[in-house]
Amino acid sequence: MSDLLQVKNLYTSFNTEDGVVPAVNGISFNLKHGESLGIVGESGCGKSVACLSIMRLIGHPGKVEADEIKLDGTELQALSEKKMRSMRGNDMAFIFQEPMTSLNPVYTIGFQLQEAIQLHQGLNKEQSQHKSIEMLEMVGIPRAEKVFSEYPHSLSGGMRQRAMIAMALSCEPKILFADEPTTALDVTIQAQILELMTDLRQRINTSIIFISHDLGVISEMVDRVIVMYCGIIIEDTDVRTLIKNPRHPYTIGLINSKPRIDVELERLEPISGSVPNPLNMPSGCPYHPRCESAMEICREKLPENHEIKDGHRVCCWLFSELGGKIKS
Amino acid sequence: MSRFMSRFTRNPAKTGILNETNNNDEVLSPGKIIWKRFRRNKIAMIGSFILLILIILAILAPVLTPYERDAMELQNREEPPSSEHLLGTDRQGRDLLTRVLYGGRISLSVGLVASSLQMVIGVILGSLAGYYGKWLDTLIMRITDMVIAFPFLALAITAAAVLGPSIYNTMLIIGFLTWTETCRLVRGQFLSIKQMEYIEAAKATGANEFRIIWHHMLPNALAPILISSTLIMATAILVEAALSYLGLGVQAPMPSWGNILEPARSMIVLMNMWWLWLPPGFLIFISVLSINLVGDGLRDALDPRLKN
Amino acid sequence: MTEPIVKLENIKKYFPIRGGVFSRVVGNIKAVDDVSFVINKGETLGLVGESGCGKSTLGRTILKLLDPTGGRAFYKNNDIFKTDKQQLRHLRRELQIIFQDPFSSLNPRLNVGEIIGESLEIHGEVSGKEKQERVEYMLEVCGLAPHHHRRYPHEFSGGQRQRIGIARALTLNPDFVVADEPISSLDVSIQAQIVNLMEELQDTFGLTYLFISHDLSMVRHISNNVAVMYLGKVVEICGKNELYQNPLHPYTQALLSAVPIMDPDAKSKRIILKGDVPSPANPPPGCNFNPRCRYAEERCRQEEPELREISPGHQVSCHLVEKGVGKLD
Amino acid sequence: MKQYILRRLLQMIPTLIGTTFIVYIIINMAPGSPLSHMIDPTITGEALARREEQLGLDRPLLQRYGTWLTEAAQGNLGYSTRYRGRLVTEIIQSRLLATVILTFSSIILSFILAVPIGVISATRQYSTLDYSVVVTAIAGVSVPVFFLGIVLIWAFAFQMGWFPVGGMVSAGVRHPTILAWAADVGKHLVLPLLTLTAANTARFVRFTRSSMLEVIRQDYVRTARAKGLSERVVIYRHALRNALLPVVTILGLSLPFLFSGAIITEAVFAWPGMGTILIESVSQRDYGLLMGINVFLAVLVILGNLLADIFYSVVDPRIRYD
Repeated sequence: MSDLLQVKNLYTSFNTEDGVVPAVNGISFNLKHGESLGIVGESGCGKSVACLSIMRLIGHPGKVEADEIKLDGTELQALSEKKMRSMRGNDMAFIFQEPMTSLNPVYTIGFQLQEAIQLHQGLNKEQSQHKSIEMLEMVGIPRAEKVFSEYPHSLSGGMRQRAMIAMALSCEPKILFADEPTTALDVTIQAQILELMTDLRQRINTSIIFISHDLGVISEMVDRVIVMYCGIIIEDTDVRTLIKNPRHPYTIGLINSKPRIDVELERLEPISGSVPNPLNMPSGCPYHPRCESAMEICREKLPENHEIKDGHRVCCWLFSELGGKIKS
Repeated sequence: MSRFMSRFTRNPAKTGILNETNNNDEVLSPGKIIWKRFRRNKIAMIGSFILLILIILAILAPVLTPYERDAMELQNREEPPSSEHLLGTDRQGRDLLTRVLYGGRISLSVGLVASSLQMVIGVILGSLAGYYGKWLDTLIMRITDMVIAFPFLALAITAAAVLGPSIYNTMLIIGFLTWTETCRLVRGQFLSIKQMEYIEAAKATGANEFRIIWHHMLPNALAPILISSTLIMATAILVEAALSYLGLGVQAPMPSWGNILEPARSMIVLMNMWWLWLPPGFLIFISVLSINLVGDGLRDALDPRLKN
Repeated sequence: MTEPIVKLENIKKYFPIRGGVFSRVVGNIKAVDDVSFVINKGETLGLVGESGCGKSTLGRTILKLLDPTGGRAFYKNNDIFKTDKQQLRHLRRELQIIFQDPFSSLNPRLNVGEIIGESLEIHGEVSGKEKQERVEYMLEVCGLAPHHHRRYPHEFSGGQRQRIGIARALTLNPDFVVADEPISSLDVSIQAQIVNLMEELQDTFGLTYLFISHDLSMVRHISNNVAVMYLGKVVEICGKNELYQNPLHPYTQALLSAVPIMDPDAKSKRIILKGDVPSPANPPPGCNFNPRCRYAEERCRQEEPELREISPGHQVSCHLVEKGVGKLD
Repeated sequence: MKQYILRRLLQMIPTLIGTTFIVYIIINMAPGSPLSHMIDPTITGEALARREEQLGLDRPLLQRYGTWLTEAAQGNLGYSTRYRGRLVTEIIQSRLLATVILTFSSIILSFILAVPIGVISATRQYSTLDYSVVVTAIAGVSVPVFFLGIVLIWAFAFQMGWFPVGGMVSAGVRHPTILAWAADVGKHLVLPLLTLTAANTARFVRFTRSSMLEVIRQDYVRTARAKGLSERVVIYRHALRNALLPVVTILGLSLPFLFSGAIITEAVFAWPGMGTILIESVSQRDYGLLMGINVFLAVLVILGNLLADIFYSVVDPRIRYD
């Protein structure tokens, strides 16, 4: 499989009154055609910002820089705003976390669906209405024709998220960013939406980047996972390896601190401390103040990426010769 | 150490914490943060500076002026500015600079008193309505609706005419006509603070109503109240000026910026004697502007949502 | 050794709905509708359910932070709902609450010392230096630095703020603590810290918890018994292992199966429920759950099931338990 | 929806009664008898008392208010004492057109100016343009209306001689056609309109800008961008419509301020509207007319609020009042 999306050294920072907040600090990853990639991390780790940066949806006072952001071979950074707009919602679509606030309250569901369809597919009003209703049916909304002319407030959270999914998929995008699409929903509704997304994935040929803080959701939804911490990628591997054989101390800590519904644990093993203040990042590896295996070098230098196995990258000194030497 | 304390033996460090984000010992109280943000706002700082100068000038008026406030020099009436009378003299031969400085005292104090009055009324009614709710809320909100429905300036003019124009009536009228905004604001604040979990926490520890209102709710509602009162003070100065200009506010010989302007209702004065109306008008504008800038700056400093 | 400490009998909490031209009461939202159970001393009862099921309302009602519509709640032998102001104030030392939102639960205008020390002041327990010592001690117990008492809430992270909230609740050395979603707004790695802290404190001070949460995995970890709520009613209650291994109510079964499992090999047999939770203002007749239940029969649509003891310590409210619903597949 | 409007209409009644009652009390606080200014000062005390009895002035306040209210409900706002007993409603009617011309043209003009300025300023927050708009708007609400008025008269009527000093039409001129009349009115209108509009525009700009700032941070605006819509469509279709909803409500609530500005402006420019008669009746102690004008304006304010609310509920689909 060839690469659909290539991101190289992406940096996003926000200029605030209190100083520069580096939200994404030089991440690189690829997404293959038809692949689903998960991005895991705690709040503030930069996972959403990274995706919004790729879509060029970061507004003032954010600043995005990258060596490369290529979609299907096209360098996105070189595109004019106009060209970029024609790709947004068309080649790349986004599903947001909050279904309650992500739809415009003063327009009908149908209007908001048609908008993108008319814009990108050049369909007329009637055709786009037909297509919209078709999309609503596809995402399992009952009485789609009635919902078409309803306003968002009359739908439940789950239904709104379905409508958002319909909107995102209406132009058959090459890549779909799903930013915590089920976090705001109850667990039984989350199950409905996850099943819908799994089902849709089999039916349409779209690559997905699935953002979540929930390793349970991730392990059900994706093929490959990126773990982010403080704006950098600390581990990148397939989902099976990540959960069965995680290598980075943070990933291990994350997995150990989560109780399981299927297994009884005597005691949870939390990661100590908390995420550092983005305005006051620790030197070296951002994880070292919380890391039990931290060494001298971790305090001084940001570790490099180490491919410890085919397709398994870890960003940690424990796996480098240099780090090993200093440890001994 | 009580027995209660000695029960705890285990070391909580295992649970892990204490990687501090703020290692210096400076405690950043909410007040300090607001001040820090306010200080960064250049326009608001300029406003505060001008306001400070105006207040100092008003306070020092007796020291700064060589003339008596009401002293008339009948031989020197309607004199244009000169080295003797820097801003000229009025129709009774009084020194205008003197009157403008004293006028600042009156105008600023009318603004201050009127806005304090509305604040007291608004805060009391608003907190009663917001905290107790139910029929009391309905009653207070109905009264507020009635006062909001007053045609503001028309009623102020009418009341001033009926009660007789004077500085005290001006303060009272403005105070009684402007409290509705504060009342609604405080009520809204109380309603939203009431939903906060820290209020429930206080209840859960057994705090009484008095403590909840005074200790937990009012301090959290204070900042918006102050902002709105600052902005209302600006309005009050404008209303005083308008009433006095119409001859219905502060009465001569007591000078206020508004009533110094009154002669400008005559076309002859307006056309030929700019020094009679330009300086006081300009001072009203500057003082109201600086108060508004301060109020606006405070609002920005307090509402981090608007800053990113 | 299972001595009941809190006993609830038919607790009801309705919120009136107003409408019409004259804002008359036209109906009720039955947030909590006839809930009874017992919590044993030193144990944790997990209360789970989806948003809007009434679990938080129940937690607040039994502490009389909300006025109950009906029923009785006993702490030891005191009827909490029947206390006058003075008695209630006294009871408040024994009954405490930890909140969900670490941001809105701490008064931003007070420093940490004032927040934690307030209860000591209210109850006149200690003052001055002794109060200060107690505050510092509580901070230390909850894993914070004692010298932090001069700081303000905004200087702390979410997890640290939650620790402050816990310290506040425990200052008066209560017996029974309602923990209302104490971890749901925290990051995963912090959740475990807080739960561990709560467990340690339980051992140390002999606390009894009502642990309200929608996180079924965490409830399994921390609880002794678990109650499942749906639309204002308890549909199933029993020991935790019994519940997680042998859920009997169709809703419990669906709820448990809906939780994503962190294991790429586990192919879950998921039960997908139809539709959304009905509005508690207008619950369906018969069993509340019948419109979404795949086993629903005629009887379920007409007759409301009672919470019955099926096996020792396992209560379920379903007409069809004996038919072994859910084990069919 | 119908129910909501009905409820609001019912709620309006006690507000109206309360408002007029307070106004009535205030006006009745006037020292001396209302008749003393109307009638020949040489009249005997006895005759005056008889006259008062005739008019029911000896009855208690509440009773008199009751009578007044009954009359007012039938559209009779009482009699002017100055204009020899002319109906207050008649006098108001004769001056209404002038006020309507001034106020409405100012509201419309300032709205047309303010919305785009507010939107552009909000979309470029922190730019130099935004700062200048903010400061100018604050300055605009800080200028005393009458002072701005006299400065304009001084500059453009006296110094430049471009516009007339005051009034609504040139004195002693007969207009052959409606158009000529309109042209004359238009010339007189420029300065007062400018005065009133400066203040109103500044207020509206501030409302629009802050409302817009709130809205462009909403998730649905980001959704609209993610769909690939152009910035124009995002701002003017998705954001502005939401932002204008609260502006409409504030507009309803700020009617008293709008009238206040109009009263002062009329007084400065001798514009023959309700503001001018209000001030005339103050100096003439015409309490009947004062009462009438206050009540008339109060009703306008209450109706304005009601209309704003109803408009809001119609435009915002989230609000379902039944």
